[in-house]
Amino acid sequence: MGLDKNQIAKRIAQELKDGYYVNLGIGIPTLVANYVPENIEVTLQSENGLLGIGPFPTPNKVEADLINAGKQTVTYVDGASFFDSATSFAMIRGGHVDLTILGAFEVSEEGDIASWKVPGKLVKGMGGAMDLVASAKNIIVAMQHSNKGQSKILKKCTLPLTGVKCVKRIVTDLAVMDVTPNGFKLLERAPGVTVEEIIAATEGKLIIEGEIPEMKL
Amino acid sequence: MGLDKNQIAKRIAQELKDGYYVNLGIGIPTLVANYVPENIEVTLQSENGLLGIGPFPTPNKVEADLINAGKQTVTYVDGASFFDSATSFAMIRGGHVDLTILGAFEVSEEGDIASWKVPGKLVKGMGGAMDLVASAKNIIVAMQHSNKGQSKILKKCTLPLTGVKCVKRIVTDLAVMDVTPNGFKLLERAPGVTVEEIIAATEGKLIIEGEIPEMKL
Amino acid sequence: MNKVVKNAEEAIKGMSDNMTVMFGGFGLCGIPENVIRVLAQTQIKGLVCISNNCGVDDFGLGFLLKNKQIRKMVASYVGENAEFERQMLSGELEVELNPQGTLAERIRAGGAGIPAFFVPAGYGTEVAIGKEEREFNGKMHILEHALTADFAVVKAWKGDTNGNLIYKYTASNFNNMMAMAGKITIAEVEELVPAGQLDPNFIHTPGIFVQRIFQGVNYEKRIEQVTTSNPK
Amino acid sequence: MNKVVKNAEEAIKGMSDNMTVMFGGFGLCGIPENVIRVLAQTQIKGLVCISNNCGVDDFGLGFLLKNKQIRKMVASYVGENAEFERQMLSGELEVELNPQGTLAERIRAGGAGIPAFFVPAGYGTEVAIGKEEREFNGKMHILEHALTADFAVVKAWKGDTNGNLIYKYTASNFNNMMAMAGKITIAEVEELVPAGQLDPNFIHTPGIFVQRIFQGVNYEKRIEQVTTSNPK
Repeated sequence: MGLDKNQIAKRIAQELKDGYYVNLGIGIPTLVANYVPENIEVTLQSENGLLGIGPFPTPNKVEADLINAGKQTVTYVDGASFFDSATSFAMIRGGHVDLTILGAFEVSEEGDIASWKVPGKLVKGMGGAMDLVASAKNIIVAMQHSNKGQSKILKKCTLPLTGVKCVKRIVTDLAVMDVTPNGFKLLERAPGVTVEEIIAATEGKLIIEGEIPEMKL
Repeated sequence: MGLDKNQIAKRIAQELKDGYYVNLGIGIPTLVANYVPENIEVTLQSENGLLGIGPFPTPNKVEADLINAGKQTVTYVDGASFFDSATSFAMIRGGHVDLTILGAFEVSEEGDIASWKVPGKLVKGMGGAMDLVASAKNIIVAMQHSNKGQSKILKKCTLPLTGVKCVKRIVTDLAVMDVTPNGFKLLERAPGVTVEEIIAATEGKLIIEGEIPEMKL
Repeated sequence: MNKVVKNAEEAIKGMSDNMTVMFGGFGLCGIPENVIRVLAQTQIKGLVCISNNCGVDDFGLGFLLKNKQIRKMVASYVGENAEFERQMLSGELEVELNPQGTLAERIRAGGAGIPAFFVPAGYGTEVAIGKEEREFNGKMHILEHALTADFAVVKAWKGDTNGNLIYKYTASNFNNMMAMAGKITIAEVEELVPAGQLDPNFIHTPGIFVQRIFQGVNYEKRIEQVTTSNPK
Repeated sequence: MNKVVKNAEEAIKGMSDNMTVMFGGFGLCGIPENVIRVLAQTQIKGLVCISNNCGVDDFGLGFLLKNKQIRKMVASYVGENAEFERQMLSGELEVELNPQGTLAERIRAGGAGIPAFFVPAGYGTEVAIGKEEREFNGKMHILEHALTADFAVVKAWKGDTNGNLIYKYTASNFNNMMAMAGKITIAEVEELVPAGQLDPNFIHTPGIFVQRIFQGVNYEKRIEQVTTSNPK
C-alpha cells in the first residue's frame, strides 16, 4: 500500500516545468532526476557550486573535484557552470532557484518543516537546508506520511524546525497535499489508497473537497 | 616656490613599499605611477575591476574594454586580474588595499577629508572615494596647501565631507604632514620653503618639533 | 527552455513606463548599446535608472536623458553630460548618489537575497543622513539596503544559449552583479554560442541569472579618453 | 614582493595555539591536504576551525580532531566522523552550526569589510536564538555577523607567483571566499606558474587576497562517495 521511494520521485517529477532551475535534496529528491519528462529541460543546481548536474560518471570518468552536495561523484551537462559557495547561495537566497525538493521528518499545517535535528541523536548540521527552505520560490517536500504509525503531517512540528511557513506542497507515500491557510488540502491519493486511510494517517487539519483523484504515475 | 604636481607625486612615491597594493585617485595621484622606485614592486588597483594596471597602450593597442577608473585606456601587467565592481570594492572595503592616494579640496586636523562636492557647483558624485577613505589601511592625500591665499589645511572642513578621521598623511606643494591626535605634525618642508611660510599657509593646528628637514626629491 | 531572443526590440518586451531598470557599464565601457539604442526609440518614460554613470551627451544613457525618458537616476558618478546637469538643476531629474562600492554591493545584495547590510563608507557624510548607524569592532557603519530592478540590462563579451556570460577585461564592472538583481535580466553579447561551447569552469555570470539573451549588432564601443604612450 | 614559500611547513610559520583558522573545501573536495597534514604534525592546539565540514575519521580535518588540536568547530555539516561525535558529546569540542549559505556569506562579508547583514535563513529556528530579527519586504530576517580568521588555508588547482588562483570544477566551494577572509591567507596549489601565465580574464581569486603560496605534493584527493553509471 502506498508509493515506494521511486514512485514518490516519479510523482514529484510531474511538478517540473520546462526551464526550471531545481535543487534536489539528498534521498528521495535525488531520484527525481531519473524521471524528468523527456519533452522538458530542467537544470539541476548543486549547492556546492554546480549548475547543470549530469548523470553519474562512467568509472573511467570519476573526478574527485566534481561532486554533488551529497558528496557523490557526478558529471556536468553542456551549458553548465561552476562557482563558489557564496555565489551558489546567492542563487538560492536570491530566489533564482525555481524549485527546491527536499525530505523532512515532519511538516506542520502552517508549512513549517523539521528536517535536520532529532534531540538526543547525533546532530550532523543543517547544511544548506535552512537556506533553501527560507528562500526558494517553491518548495516541495518528499516524505513518508507516517513513521511506525506516528503521523508526520502535523498540527505543529515536535522537532527543531528547519524553516517556518515555507512548504508549499507535500508528496508522501499516500498523498499529494498543498499547504493552505486553512490546513493541508488533499489533492491526490496514491493508487489504491483511500481517503479514509489518509485521514487516519494525518494528524494536522486535512481539507477534503469533492472527489479526490488517484495519482497518475 | 613649492612643489609642482610632478614633484608632489615624486615625493609620495617614496611612501611606497615593496608588495604594496595601491589605489591611485584621479589627478596628481595618477602621476605617482611614474615615480615608483625601481627596486620595488607595487600593484596598482583600479576600482572598475583591474589589479595590475600597466602603462598607457601604444596607439595600436588601444582597447575599449580596458580602461582605468578615470576612463582612460590602459594596459595590464603580467600577473594582473580582472573582476567585477563588487569584488573590487570587497578588496577596498575589506582593507586589502595597502594604500590609497587621493586628492582633496580640504583636510581637517582630525583627519576629515572633503573632496567631492562644492555646494552651488555641479555635483558629479563621490564615485569610489567614500569607500576608499572609509576602509583603506593607509590614506595619503595629495593636494595644494592653499588656494588663492585660502588655507585648505583646516581646523574643520567647510565643504561636505568624503570621510571622517581617515587621512593619515598629507603631501602638499609646501610640506609633508601627518594627522595626529594633537594636530598636523609637520614632517618635511618643500625645498626652499620656510617653516614660517608653512605656518602662514596652515589654518589647522600645526605641530612643529625640532628642526624640520627639507624633502629629498 | 529558450532564452534566446532575436534582438533588442524583442528583448525589451514588457518594459514599460515608470519601471526600475539597471544598466551595466562603467562610463561607456561595457554598456548595453543595443538595448539603449532601441529603448531610445520607444515612448517608454518615467524610468528609474540604476547605473554607475549616466553616459555622455551623445552616447549611452545620454540618449534616454535627452528624450526625458528617465525620471530618477541612481548612480555613483554622473554629469559628463550637459543635459544631465540642466535636468538635475531644473529639478526635472531626481538624482540619488551612492558611494561606488556601496552601489555595487547594494546590487549584489539585491540579487543575493540580502535585504540590508552595514558598511563604513559614507559614515559622517551626507550619505549617512537618515540611515541607521552602528558600531562594529570600534568603527562606525551605516545600514544600506539592497537594490533590485524590474529589468536588468547587461552587456557581455560572449554568451551561450543557457545565458552563461563572459566579460572582457574591465567590461565586467557592474554587469556581473546587475545580472543577478533583475527580475528579468536581458544580456546582449558580442558573440552568442550554443550551450556547451564555453568552458564551465570560467563562466563569470551563471545562466540562472539571465532570462533573455541576444547577439548585439553594430557595437561602437566608444572610448571616453584615449590615452596612449609612444611605442618604444 | 615574494609570496612563494617552499612548502606547507614554511607556509604555516606564525600559526600558534588558540588561533582561528579557516580551511577551504566541501567534504573532502578541495581541501588543503598539505597544510592539514603538516599541521597535524605540530603541537599547535586550541584552534578555532572554520570549515563547512570536519573531514572524516582518517582524512582531512579528522587528523586535527584525532590529535585534539581543535577546541571549537564552526561549520555547517559535520559528523561523518566517530571521533567528532565522541568529542562533541563529551563536551571536549565546542560546535557552532550555521546554515551553509549563511556560513559562506559570513566569510565573504569578513573578507569584504561588511560586519553584519540580514538573511532569511534560520528565522524561526534555533539558529535565530539571540539574534536581532527584522522584517524586510514582508519577510522576517535575522542579523548575521562576519567571520574572519588569523589564517585562511585554501587549495586551488593552479596559482601564480602573484597569488592569483584558479579552482577546478566544484573544488572552489568555500576556498574562494576564505581566501578573502584570512589576515594571512595560505594557498596551496597543484600547479604553481610564474605571474603572467594565467589568463587575467579568468582568475577566480585575485592575488591581493593571498599572502603565501606554494605547490603542494602528494595530493591524495580522496573521494567520499564514488558513484558511477554503466558505460552505454
